[in-house]
Formats: sequence, structure tokens, C-alpha cells
Amino acid sequence: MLKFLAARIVYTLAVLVAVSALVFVVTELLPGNVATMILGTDATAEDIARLTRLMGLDQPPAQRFIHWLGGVIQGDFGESLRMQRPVGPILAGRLANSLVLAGIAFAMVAVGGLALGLVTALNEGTRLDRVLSTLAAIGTSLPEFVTGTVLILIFAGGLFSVLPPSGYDGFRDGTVDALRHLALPACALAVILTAYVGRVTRTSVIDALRSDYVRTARLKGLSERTVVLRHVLPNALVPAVTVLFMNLGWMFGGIVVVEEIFVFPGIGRLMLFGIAERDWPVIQACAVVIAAVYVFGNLLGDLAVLAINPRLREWTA
Amino acid sequence: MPDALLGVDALSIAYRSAKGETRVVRDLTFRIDEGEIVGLVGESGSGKTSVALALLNYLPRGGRVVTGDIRYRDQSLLTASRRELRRIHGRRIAHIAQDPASSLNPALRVGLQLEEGMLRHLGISTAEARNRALALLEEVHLRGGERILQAYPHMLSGGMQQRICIAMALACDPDLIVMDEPTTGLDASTEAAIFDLLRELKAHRRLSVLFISHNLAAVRGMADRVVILYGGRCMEHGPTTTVFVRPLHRYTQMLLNSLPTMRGAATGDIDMPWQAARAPAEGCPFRDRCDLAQPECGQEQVLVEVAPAHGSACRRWQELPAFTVTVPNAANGGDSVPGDWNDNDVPSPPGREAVIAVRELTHRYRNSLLAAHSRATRLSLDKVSFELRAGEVLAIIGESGSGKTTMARCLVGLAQPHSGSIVVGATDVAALRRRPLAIARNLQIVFQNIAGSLHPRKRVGTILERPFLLYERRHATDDQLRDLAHSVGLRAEMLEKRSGRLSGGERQRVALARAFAPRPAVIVLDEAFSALDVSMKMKVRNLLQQKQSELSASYLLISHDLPLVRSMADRVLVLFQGWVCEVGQRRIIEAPPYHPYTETLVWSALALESLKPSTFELRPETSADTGTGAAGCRFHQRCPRKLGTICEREAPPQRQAGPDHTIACHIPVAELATLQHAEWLPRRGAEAVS
Amino acid sequence: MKALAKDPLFVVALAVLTLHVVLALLATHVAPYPFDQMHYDAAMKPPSTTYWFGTDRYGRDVFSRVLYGGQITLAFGFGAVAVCFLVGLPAGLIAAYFGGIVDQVIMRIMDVLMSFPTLLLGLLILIIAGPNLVNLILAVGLVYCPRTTRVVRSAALAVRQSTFIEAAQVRGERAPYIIVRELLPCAWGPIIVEFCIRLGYAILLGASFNYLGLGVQPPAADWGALVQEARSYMVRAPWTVIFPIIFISTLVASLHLLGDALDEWLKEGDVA
Amino acid sequence: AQGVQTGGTLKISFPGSPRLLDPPITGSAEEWIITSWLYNNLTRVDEKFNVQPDLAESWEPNANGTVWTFKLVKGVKFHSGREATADDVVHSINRILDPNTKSRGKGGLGPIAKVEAVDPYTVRFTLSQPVADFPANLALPYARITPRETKLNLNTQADGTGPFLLKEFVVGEKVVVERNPNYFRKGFPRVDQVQATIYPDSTAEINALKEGKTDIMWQVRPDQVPLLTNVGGIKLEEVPTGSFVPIVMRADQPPFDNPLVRKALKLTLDRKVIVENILGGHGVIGNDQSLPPNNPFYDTAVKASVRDIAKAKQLLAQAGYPNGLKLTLYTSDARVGMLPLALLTQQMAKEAGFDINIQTVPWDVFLNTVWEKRPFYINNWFARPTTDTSITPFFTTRDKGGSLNDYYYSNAEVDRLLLAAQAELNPQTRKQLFGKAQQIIADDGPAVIPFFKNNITAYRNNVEGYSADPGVNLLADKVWLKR
Ligand SMILES: Nc1ncnc2c1ncn2[C@@H]1O[C@H](COP(=O)(O)OP(=O)(O)OP(=O)(O)O)[C@@H](O)[C@H]1O
Ligand SMILES: Nc1ncnc2c1ncn2[C@@H]1O[C@H](COP(=O)(O)OP(=O)(O)OP(=O)(O)O)[C@@H](O)[C@H]1O
Ligand SMILES: [Mg+2]
Ligand SMILES: [Mg+2]
Repeated sequence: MLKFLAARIVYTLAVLVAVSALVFVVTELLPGNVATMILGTDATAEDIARLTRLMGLDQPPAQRFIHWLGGVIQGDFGESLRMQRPVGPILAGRLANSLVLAGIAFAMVAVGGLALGLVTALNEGTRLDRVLSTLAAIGTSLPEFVTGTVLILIFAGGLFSVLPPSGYDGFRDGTVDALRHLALPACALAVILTAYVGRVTRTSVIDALRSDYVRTARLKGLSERTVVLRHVLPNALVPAVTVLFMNLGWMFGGIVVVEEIFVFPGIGRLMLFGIAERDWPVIQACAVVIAAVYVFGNLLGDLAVLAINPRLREWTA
Repeated sequence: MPDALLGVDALSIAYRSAKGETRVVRDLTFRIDEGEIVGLVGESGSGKTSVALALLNYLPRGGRVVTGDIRYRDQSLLTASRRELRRIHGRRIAHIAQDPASSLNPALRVGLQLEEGMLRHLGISTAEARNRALALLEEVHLRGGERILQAYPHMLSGGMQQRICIAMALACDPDLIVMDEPTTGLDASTEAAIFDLLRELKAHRRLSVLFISHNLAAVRGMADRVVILYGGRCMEHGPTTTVFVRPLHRYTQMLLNSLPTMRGAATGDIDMPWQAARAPAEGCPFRDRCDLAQPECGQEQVLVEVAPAHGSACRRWQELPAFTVTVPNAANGGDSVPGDWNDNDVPSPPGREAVIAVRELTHRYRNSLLAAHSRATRLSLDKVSFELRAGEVLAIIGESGSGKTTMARCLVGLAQPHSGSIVVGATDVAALRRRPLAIARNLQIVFQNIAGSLHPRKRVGTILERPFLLYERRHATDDQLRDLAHSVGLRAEMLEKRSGRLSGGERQRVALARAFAPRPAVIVLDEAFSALDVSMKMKVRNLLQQKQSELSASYLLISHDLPLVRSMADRVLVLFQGWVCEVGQRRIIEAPPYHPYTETLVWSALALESLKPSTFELRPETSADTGTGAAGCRFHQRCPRKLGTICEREAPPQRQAGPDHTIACHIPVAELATLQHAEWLPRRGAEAVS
Repeated sequence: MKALAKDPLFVVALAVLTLHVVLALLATHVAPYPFDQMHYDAAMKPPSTTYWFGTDRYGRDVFSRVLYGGQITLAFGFGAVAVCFLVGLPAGLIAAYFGGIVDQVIMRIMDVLMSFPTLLLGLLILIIAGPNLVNLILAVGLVYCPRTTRVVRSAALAVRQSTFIEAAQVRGERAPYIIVRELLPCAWGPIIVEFCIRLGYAILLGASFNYLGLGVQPPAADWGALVQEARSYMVRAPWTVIFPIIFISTLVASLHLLGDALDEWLKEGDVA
Repeated sequence: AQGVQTGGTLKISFPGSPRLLDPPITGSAEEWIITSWLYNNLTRVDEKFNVQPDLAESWEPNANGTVWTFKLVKGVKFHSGREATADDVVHSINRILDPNTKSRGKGGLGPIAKVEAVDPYTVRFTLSQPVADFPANLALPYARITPRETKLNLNTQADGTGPFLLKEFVVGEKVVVERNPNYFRKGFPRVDQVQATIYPDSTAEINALKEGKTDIMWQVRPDQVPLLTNVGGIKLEEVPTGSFVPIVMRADQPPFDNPLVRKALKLTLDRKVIVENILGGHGVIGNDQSLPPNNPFYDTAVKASVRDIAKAKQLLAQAGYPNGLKLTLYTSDARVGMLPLALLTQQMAKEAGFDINIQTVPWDVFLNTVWEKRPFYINNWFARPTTDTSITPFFTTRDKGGSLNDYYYSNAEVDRLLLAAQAELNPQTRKQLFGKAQQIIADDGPAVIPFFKNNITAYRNNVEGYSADPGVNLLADKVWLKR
């Protein structure tokens, strides 16, 4: 178990380094010259050359990568070229906002998706199931920019004006205010995943319901409640939970779009800012952090699955 | 008639599908009395499981009871409410499913699964339930008590899992247990042990059991009465002793005719046609395959009471040719081999040239890259040497996991041996990455899953032509293809069909035809029979034997089915954990001296046919890694005749037990022979077959 | 196939998909105006008989733009999936067939690619390569090819275990023959399902990139870009976003439902 | 002024956040506004482009305008309490000129050869060329006067002479400043405190203004104007500026080396539609030269081209393109108006036979591969602070001072006129010179400048002493709140 954990963590870290390297290479390949970006249209060639040297951009990439990676390990993501301030603190604030948003959306997905899957599976074949399943299938076809746009049109200016379409600003105006601002983005983020997790859950619950061990349990004369709670759920939850955590990564992709729609001051928008401004330390930091959330999400998923399923626990011992 | 414990009356079951409703069971009537074991026998797909589930009113989705009634004592189970059913399930009628591994919830501890039924039905405390659970474990011979209760199912072996399932069924002391093929998927020795247990339970508890199986031998040994099912209908029913001795339905006769046994066989020799594509809906479902069929067999079937409590659905039961099975039992067992129809009895002389010579072949499975740290260093083959001689049938026997398949895979090049040589003709192919086509051509294999070895999307003609294209770089002529098809009893039209659209039997023949097509010198048969129904098994066997004499090919027959091996093999090689413990002429599995391991195999097979109670203390498989680096005999931990520490410390010598017969054991051959003869005789009378 | 034809969801989905494809193919004939023609005096007009779906801030006909947008959307959808399969099909088949170290290497590479959040990887590719239709196709294709590889691999792996593959090996067949003639024909089922689902996701992802402004060049616009263009005034002129949204949702939903129905059918029906 | 009430807190909203407060390296409008509250320049430019004294009470050029001497106001104190003297000025200017500072202001100050303190209250600048607008250059936001030694980190802290003291600065959130009781202009500032809050989201910003959470919304985008018009208690105000979005036609490469083609393109555009569409009417039509209409030297006689497709076609044919002309127009959507202008141009020019293909690129790619390189693209310029810098660098030949001439335009007459105007100290003559240049550029020039943007601002009724500013100014010291 411990060995597995250690191996898994090492693997996770290795993936992270690989991802960082890839991001670094990618940003190396960016067509623009950072110095030009900073100096803008008024700069002379000498200015640019000087700034390039000043920022250490003339050193070999490998050396810069190691230097940068060393910094990252100590929480130092370098200095933003545009903002000329350390990326770390900016990132921290934005990440906190994004985590709040993703956390709420994740809770919605977990509760909604599992409930949806359970309800449809337990009512398999009924009209309720057909309606909900079709809705879920459609739900998986709604990208965040569509749900976001529709939510704004409905709740924030189009039909009603009950919720703000944007302007999240942390909790400085109180929890209620913050939650009001989080409602729409969280929903937009949650819809597609809720539908997806719901579908996966449905399939796995149905598989469990049709399994031999559930038949055995039923033929022992157990009550339906015991059968579902004790025999079906622990097994059915395994794929559902795996998918749930696997999609943390999707969520952190979707969050970029959602933050753009709802002008949400999170890491996704910071990343887009970095891209628009070719601020490579910002891009790198965001990419690595997003990737980290993703791989740790997967790790968490694996651990959750291990906690639920003793057989896997044994295998990995 | 006294009230039955369970009465099934004119039961018909149908499944809904896209094509409409299909009836899979029709008009089935039988009863189970208290303390009685009723065997339900039939080929795969004959509706056994459907009947079992209908008895529990738990048919799978789409299935329903169309007509008929099922009464438990006075209560109709079909009209019972769900609450009433819940009180009956587990408490009055328990169920043991086909596959123990999937019947246990992988996420729950065994103890909980064992106790939850008791807690629900018996109104006892958790502590009491725990005590009862421990007692049940004793009863099913599971040592380890608490430890087992704390275990998760996957930590137990298949045999242990099945015992847990049995314990679960026994937990609330039900009146009736429905056992749906309780030993399929278990290997022979485990199977024998489970049957032992069931027989013991039968003796100790007054259990009523519906015992479902396609294993005739097992049913013969277990059941008081049998119901023979074919195509969803009852063909014949009656007391086991009558039905299995004087069957009065042509189908039953054919079944028994096909049954090879350890000590004898049926006298008749009925040539049963290949399995029909689909049983006819009306009339006798068997008539398409029946050699005595007449037009009136297409009329509605009636079950005739041919003797008290013995019914037959055959219209012509009175006209059936006389057919008596010499019930093989201990009394006529002994060393005589009555009715042995294997005429290929001449031992292949040692002087015949070897077509394949295997020397010191060693193989180990390398697991995936990531799992390299695991201690899976056990050899799956350990310095195996033997030769396959021209025109002979060499059988490799051994329990599951003994390395038989690995052996076959190494021979045909699907597995890479670690060391050693495999000389085919003059070439050592062991280390070759790609074998020359000429060698591949001469070394064909028939897989366990014969039908599955065909590509489902290809036409039969294309499949049969492939060997010609591959080995001779030319298209086959139509005549060649037609002849090939005919040689396995396929009509020429079949060549145009896609193999996926053929019936199972047809597919099997296509696969065989393809293996024969390049006229190979050697055919490896890896469990080519184990998935087949009894009747099919014999068809395939006969075809293979016929082809062998035609092509004068050598067969390497891999099987754990001892009766079958006995009916086919010239020589036998016994493998235990990748190690050859005995090799010799066929008679080495017919009479002592045996290697102790061979002895256990033979005894298990005999026990299965109730020829011999397996009082033999087979030591349970231990999870301990046997054989790893142990210098001694690999079998010592499970050996019933273990001498002492010498077995643990020293590798056994190879002893000549006769011409062309080697036993690797510390016990001298003569001593083995006396021991084994001695033990056989006194025990013979000790326990009569019931 | 009969069972499929009776499945109402399948029929509806197929009809919707066909409608989308036909509309896109015939966009030039169906659209009342060129997609970039501006009617300066008719900016932001609600739907009417002249402008069925209304007009945008430049007075461009939303209906025409949606039709042309469908062309682009389908083009990058199919293009990206083609890239996915160009990489994923051989990679998956080879990994499944050879197993062992080959499999390990291929799948580890795919794992690293997979450990990028989809959108992020695409973003990075697009910012190096620069936004245009071809790069968008490559980016989406690359992002999804590990997933396709996995699906193909596991579909092929299921077949790989089949006895007929071993039978072919024993017969002495060469690997390419086995992969192409034996493995592939039996793995088609899941591969087709994957194609439908992947197409749906490729369209979603591509549209999301366009929504972020990292896709086709204006004035051309796919449905994602149409929503993006109108973002600042969508509350005042909701028709500018509603129609592209309806189109993309129905297209993707039809693909997903189609995939579901096929999957269900493959699972239940006989494989032959 | 009469009835002025003092005290209270003025609340202002900004769309973007200041990041750094050290004047030489500031780069955004928000930063420039905040530093204008904390520091002073030697001079300042008012809303009519006239130079006004700030820390310098007077200045004097030599005869040919190459040496400028500034007299400082005496007794002005930094927030830290020390008096601001000529040495601080020299230090501040030298910091800008020092390449290591990475100041963007280096090029804008003018050809300063030497800056020296003559005495504690006199600073002398020696220029390598005459510059008439030199005093205006010193009003650039980079040229705020900072103390020559300080222990503070000026990026996040401040020690200036300005009307307010920095109290709180949270990046991305807010800046709070308090009244400087020792400010050298008596009676200013009028409010006790100014709170600048950052609203990255404009909807929230508008709501805040409507709800009275803020008093001034400094910048309103044209498309937001409908949301604020006719809202009770709120005033909208706009003013023309010199910011423009030109279509660049490189004059040294075909096809735009031919003036007929340039003229033809100018004739295809319907500028009213463009202003309406891109700016919602909140701008003024431009006449293809870069001096904005609110500049005192703007020549009202120079008219913008009026759409005339027939004429355009004819010119095109005359230039040798009777079957039209295929072109790629580069643009970027990183700055407001650039992409819409490309789209509108494409459509409008189509009728005359211009077949334009649009390429949108990210801003950095734009700067690296398009700007100054491609023959046909759309650029973006913010208003320049002085008359001279608003036109001369754009249109004089590149090696003759045309530092911003990405058109590679070279017209001897324009060179002569503009360079003469640059050195000319007499306003009358200067105006004539500029007028002639404008006419030539409008007719023959390499740019389409279809409009100048307006600055739009909104504020609550109780705000007095505030108005929309054509430059980047928000003179918080003049504002007071009516109770
Ligand atoms: N859920 C189902 N839906 C439709 N048809 C079914 C279903 N289960 C079984 N059948 C069909 O009913 C027939 C009887 O099946 P059943 O499982 O009862 O046979 P069996 O005798 O138990 O076979 P086996 O020995 O293989 O277990 C078969 O033809 C089978 O195809
Ligand atoms: N792919 C594999 N990877 C690792 N170990 C394997 C693999 N296949 C088989 N083994 C192990 O090798 C040993 C020999 O297996 P093999 O399949 O040859 O046995 P067998 O005699 O054919 O058994 P059975 O009667 O069950 O078919 C067993 O211990 C088995 O667990
Ligand atoms: Mg069955
Ligand atoms: Mg095997």
C-alpha cells in the first residue's frame, strides 16, 4: 500500500516535471520576443538586446529550465514580464479564487452526477430514466461557453436579472454576495460534467445491479435497501469516483472558458492574460499549476477508489 | 402422492428479445421431495439456469414464466409478493450460483456476506451469527475461522470461494438448495472435493437439492432422481439408478453412449449427428439429430410413464434398441478394463522417430514492466524434456496451472521459452523469433476455444483457403476447398457463409478443417474438448481420431479430463507446477504404480464418477509459494505419501517403472505399487456408492 | 441494424446529424446572403422575414453566418478526428498487438499527453503554431489522439486475446497481416462509437478554442466564434448567440446519442 | 471657485489595476493617473494642449530652442518633508535616460544632451536639436519628479510632492490616497481621501456607479454607453482625443507606393458608418492625418475623403489594377477597434475591387512580424501629449526624425514643413507650416485615419470640478463633492 502510494506519487511528480519541460519547450518556441513585448513600439534594437540580456533570456534554454524548475520547487515562479512582479503571489490569489469556483462546481458534480446516475439506474427502463438519460446525453453536448452564455441570458440580464453575470471579487462583500457571484459560473462549469458523471454512474450502477453478487444478495432475501446500499453502491462507485476525479482536469480546462465568460479573476483568465501578453513566466506557472491540479486530482481519484474497493487495495499492496 | 417440497407444473419460460418472444423451456413438470436430490441434466443452452431462476422467481430481465406453476409446499411462488419472497429466499430456498467468484461481492468481507442472511432471517445477534458462521466454515471444511471471515473474496481460491457460497446457502438451514452447476470453472481436484462435501452434507443434513449439471458423471454420483432436459423440454426423468442404467429415450442413450469414464464405457456405439443449428419448436426437439427419428416425431410430445416414477418423452421408447450401461462401480472396477473401446491400444514402440524433441525446456512468465519487483519468479515450466513420436498421441495431464498451456504455447511459438530446446525435424525453434513457414505449417494447434479461433467476419471459404495462400502461395481450387469441407462433414454451401453466422458445431468443424488443411505432422490439442458438451466432445474426438489415421499425424493432447485422455492417448506425461513427475504409456493412469501426484489425479477422477470416495486427504492448496528455490520435491507439501524431510530437501530421482515409464519420486517403484494396490482394495468396500 | 432503426433516439439523432451535414454542404445555396456581407443600416436587427435569425453588429445575416459556420465546424470536427485516428488507430493497434515494451512506450507517451488538461494542451499548441483552421485541427486532433489511442487499444486488446489471433500467429502470419486483416475488422464496433463520440468532443473543444479567439480568422466564424463575437452585446441582441448555440448543441448531442445508440446496439446485438 | 465644499471621500472606479508606481517605469493609464496624484512634473499640459507650470514656475529657451532653463517653485516639500530642489529634477530626468531603468519615456523626452542644476531652483536642459514643444515633453507621466534618495520601494510606495499621500495599495483591488496637508497649491486638494477601486468587470463597475458605491467611472467603453444614458443621478461626458486606429499602407512597396491606390482605398470608406459602428458614434471622423481636431494646430480646412466607389474604381484602373487588387490586411484583436476596422474595410473596399483577406495575429506577433514589416495592416496609437509628437514622427522620412513612420513614407515637402514646425517657436508660423503638411498628408499620405476616439466618462451628480479629459488625466485635486 505504502509502496504503491510512494510509486504513485513519484509517478505524479515525474509527470509534472515532464509537463513542465513540455510547457517550457512550448514557450521557448513562442514566436514573439519578450523584450519587444515589454518595450513596445517605441523601442530601439539596442534597447531590446539590452533587456534580453538583463532578463537572462540569452542564456541556453536548458540552463534556464533548470533554474526555473529549481525556483518552482521553492515556490518561485519567476517574475511576470508584463506586471514586473513575482508570479507566485499573483498566482496564489488567482488559484484560490479558481479553487473556490472549482470546489463548488465539483461538489455540484459529485452530488448531482452521482444522484442522477443512481436515480436513473434504479429506475432503469422507466419513463423517468429515459427522460433523464436523454437529458444527460444532451448535457454532455453542452460546452461551457454554451451553458455560460445561456445562463447569462436567462439569469443575468436577458430574461431575469437575478444573479450577477460577473464581478466576483472574493469574499470581501460577504459570503452571500460571493456565493451569488459564484452561482452562475459554478453551474456553467458543472453542467457538462454532471451529465457525464451521471451517465458513467448509471452504467456502473446498472452493471452492479445485474451482477451475480447482487443476485446472490437478493436471493439471500435481503431488503432492497441493504442490497443497494451495501452491495451495489461500493462497487458501482468505483468507476464513478474515478471518472469524477479524472475530470478535475477537464474542469480546470473548462474553467478557462468559464472564467472568460464570467470575467472571473481566476487562474484561467490569468493564463489567457499571459497568452495574450506573451508573458511566459505567467503561462508556465499557470500551465504547471493547472497540470498539477490535474495529476493530483487523478491521484486523489486513485486513492478514493482504493479506499472504496478492497480488491484494488490488495493488488497494490 | 405425498406433498412435494417443491412442485413444478407445466412450466414454460420465455425471453423477450428484438425478434419477439422465444420459449426456452416448455411444459416442464417435476417435483422435489424432502431430503431428495434431483439432478437436472442438459446441454448448454437447454434451459437449466432458466429453470433454476424461475424456481426462485428471479428470472433475468426480459424473461418470464409463460404458463405453469411452481409451488413451494402450499405456496405458489409465482404469485408470491416480493415481501413473501424475501422471507423464502435464503431462509427456505437457497441458491448457489454457477460462478462462485462473481457471486461474492468483491467489496465486502466474507464474514459479512455469510452473516447478513442469518441476521436478516434468524433474528439472532451479531455474536451468534458470527459463531454460526464459524461453525459453517467448519462444516464446509474451511480452516482458518476468523481469518477467513475477515478476508475479502479475492483473497480466497476458487474452491474456497465455492465453499463460502455453499456455507452461505446453508446458513439459514433452508429446506431446498438450488445448485446451478456448482463446480463449473473449478479444476478437477477442487471439483472432486466439492462433490465430497456435498455428499457429506447430504448424509448429515436432510437436504433437498436441485442439482444442475451437464456433468453426467457427477449427477450419477449425486442425484437420487434425474430430469434430462433437451431444448427446454424434459426428455426423460426417473430414479438415477434406472435412467442411467436403462435409459428409455434415444437422447439419454446417446448421452450415456458418449460418456467416457475411467473404468469403462457404454457398450453401444451410436453415431450421433453433429449438433443441429436450432432445435425445432414443435414435436421432439431432438428429432433432427436422432438416428431413429420418424415423421410422427414432429407431432406433439407426450411424457409417458414407462415405469413407476420413470417417464420418457420418446414416442418410440418401446422400440428403442436395447441399451444397457454397465454401471461402473467399485465392484467391477479393479484392474480390469471392461468395454475399453480404444482400439489404438498398441503402445508406440520407443524406437519410433521423434517428430518433436523437447529438451530441458524452461519458461517463466515475465509480468509487466512495472510489476518487475514482484517475486513472480516461479517457473511455469522447469526443465521439461520429452519427445513426441511420429503418429502417436501424447497426452499432457496435470491440474490447472501446472503449465500445460504454457507447454503448448512454447511448442507453437506463442511463448518464448527461457532456456532449453525444441527440435522440430532438425531445427531448434526454441529461440527463433519467427519460425520458418515450413515449420509453422507442420505444427498446427487446435485451441480450447475451437470455434473462437475463427475470424468471425470472414467467409468460411476464405478461412479455409488461407493455409494454401500462406504455405503454398497459391489459391486453392474449388475442389480442394469442397473436399476439405466434406472431410469434416460440412456442405459446400457453407463455404460462402461468414463464420460468425455458423452454429457452434459448424464453426468447430471449420477450425478443424483449417488445421488439417496443410496436412501437418503435429497437431497440438490444448483442452480442445473442455468447452464442448458431452455429445459434441465425442464427435470431435472421433473426427480427430479418424483424421489422425488419415494423415498419420502426431497429436499432443492437453487435457485435465482423465477419462478422455484414457480414451485417446498412447502415452501420458504428468506435469506438476511445470515439472514432469511421471511419463509413460497410457496404462500409467490405469493401474499402479503411480507417482503420488498422478495418484491424486486418478483418484479425483474416480471420485467424480463415484467409483471411489476421495477420502484421500488432499492437502489444500496453500497460498505459500511452493517450489520457489526449494531443493526438494515440488509436490512434497501436498503429497499424501510424503516420506519426510528427504522430500523437502532432495530432488527426487528419476526411477524406471517399466519399459518407457519414468516416475520421479523418492519412494521406490515397487513400494509405490504395493502401497497403492493395498490401499485401493480395503477402501473399496468401506464406503458403498449410494 | 433493424433494432437500431427502431430506436427512436437513434433515428432522431441520425436525422439531426444528416440535416446538419446537408445544411453545411449546401450552405452556399441555402444561405440568403454571403456570410460576411454587411448591411450597415440593419445592424442588430431581431429575426424577421428578411433576416431569419436577425443580424449582428455589422448588420451581417446571422442565419447565413450560422450556415457557413456549420461548414467550418464540421470541417474542423472531421479534420481533428481524422488526425486523431491517423495517429490513434495505428498506435492503438500496434500497442495492443505487440504489447510489452512497445505498448508501454506508446502508452506512456500518451499518458504524458493525457496528463495535460485538454484545453491547456490545445492552447499551448495553438499559441506556438498560431491560430488558424489547420492548426486548430492539428491541436484538437493531437489533444484527443491519446484518448482515441486508448479506445482503439482496448478495443483491439479485447480482440487481441481472441483465439483467432493466436491461431493466425501459429499459422505463421506476419504482424501487418494480422493487424490489418484480423485485428482491425473485429475492433470496428468500438472504433465507430469512438468516432462519433470523439467527433462530438472535437467539435466542442474546437468551438471552445474559437470562443477564446484561437481559431479561424475573421470574418469567417464557426459557431464558437459566433458566440464569442457577440459576447459584448448578447444581452441586447440575444439572437446573435442563441442560434449558434442551438446549432452546436444539437449537432454534438446528435453525435453523442448516435454513439450511445451504436454502442448499446453493439453490446446487445451479435457481433457478426 | 465659489461654493466649493471640502472634505469627504471621492470614490473612483478603474477597469484595470495599477501594478507599479515608480514613475519612469509606469506603463498603464491607471498608473499614470495614480502617480499624478502622488507626484508633480515640471510642467503639465491642459485639456487644450497648452503647457502649464507645475513644479516649474517659468521657463525660457535660448534663441534657437536648444537650451531650456526652468525655474522651480520654492518651498515645495516631498511627503517625507524634504524640499524638492533642482538636484531631484536632474536625478529624475537622468533616471529616465538611464537605459538600465528600462523606462519607456526615454525616447519621448526629446534629444536631451545634458541636464544640470544651475542652482537649487534652476535646471538647465541642453538639447542636441531644437524642439519647440520641449516644455510639453516634460509633462510626460514618466517625468514625474521623485526624490533623489529614498529608502522606499517606489514600486509600491511613494514619496512625491503631489496633492495626495499614498495610504494603501493592493494590486488588482484598490489604491487609497489621502489629502496632502502640505501641498504647495493652497486650497487643494479639496477632498480628504480618494479611493480608487479596480473593477475588472465592466458590468459590476456600472452597477457600482448606479448604486452610488462609486462617484466616478473613469472610463466608459462606447458599447457601454447605452447602459448609462438616461440613468438618474448620473452624468455622461465625452471628449475627443488624439487616439486613432490607422490603416497602414506602406509607401515604399507596391501596390501602395502608388498614391493612386492609396487614394482609392481612402475613397472606399464610409467614415460615418465606421464611427457609428466601431465607436457607436463616440468619436470624430478623421481626415487621414494624425493631428486630432482638438489640437490647436489642427487645420479645419483639410477635409476627410467622402465615399466614392466610382472614383475609387477609376483610380485603381488608372493605377494599373482594372480588375481589382488582391491584398492581405493584417490586424490584431488585442486592441479595441483594430479588428472591426479591418472587417469594415474589407467589406467597404470590396465594392471598388479590393479583394482583402484578413489575418488576425496576437499582439506580440503583430509587434514582431507585422508592425513596420508588412505592407498593409492596421495599427493602434494612443494620443501623443504634444502637437509635434502627434504628427512629425509619423510622417517625416524615417532617417529624418520619422521614428514612428512605419509607412516608410517619404515626401520632401512634408519633411521640410514638419521639421520647420518642430523648431519654430512662433505659434502663427507654426500653425501655417502644420496646416500645409496636414493637407498634403491627407491627400497623398500613406495612412487611412478614419476616426479619433472619444474619451467617455461617467460620474454622479454630486461630483464637481471634474470633466472628461482628452489625455490621460484625472485631476483629483480639483474635484470636490457637493453634499
Ligand atoms: N437473459 C436472457 N435473455 C434472452 N435469452 C436468454 C437469457 N438467458 C438465457 N437465454 C436463452 O435461454 C436459453 C436457455 O438458457 P439457460 O441459461 O437457461 O441455459 P443453461 O442450460 O443454463 O445453459 P448453460 O449450461 O450454458 O448454463 C438459451 O438459449 C439462452 O440463449
Ligand atoms: N500470462 C501469464 N502471466 C503470468 N503468469 C501466467 C500467465 N499465464 C499463465 N501463468 C501462470 O503460469 C502457470 C502455468 O499456467 P498454464 O496456463 O500453462 O497452466 P495450465 O496447465 O494450462 O492450466 P489450465 O488447466 O488452467 O489451463 C500458472 O501458474 C499460471 O498462473
Ligand atoms: Mg446455466
Ligand atoms: Mg490451460
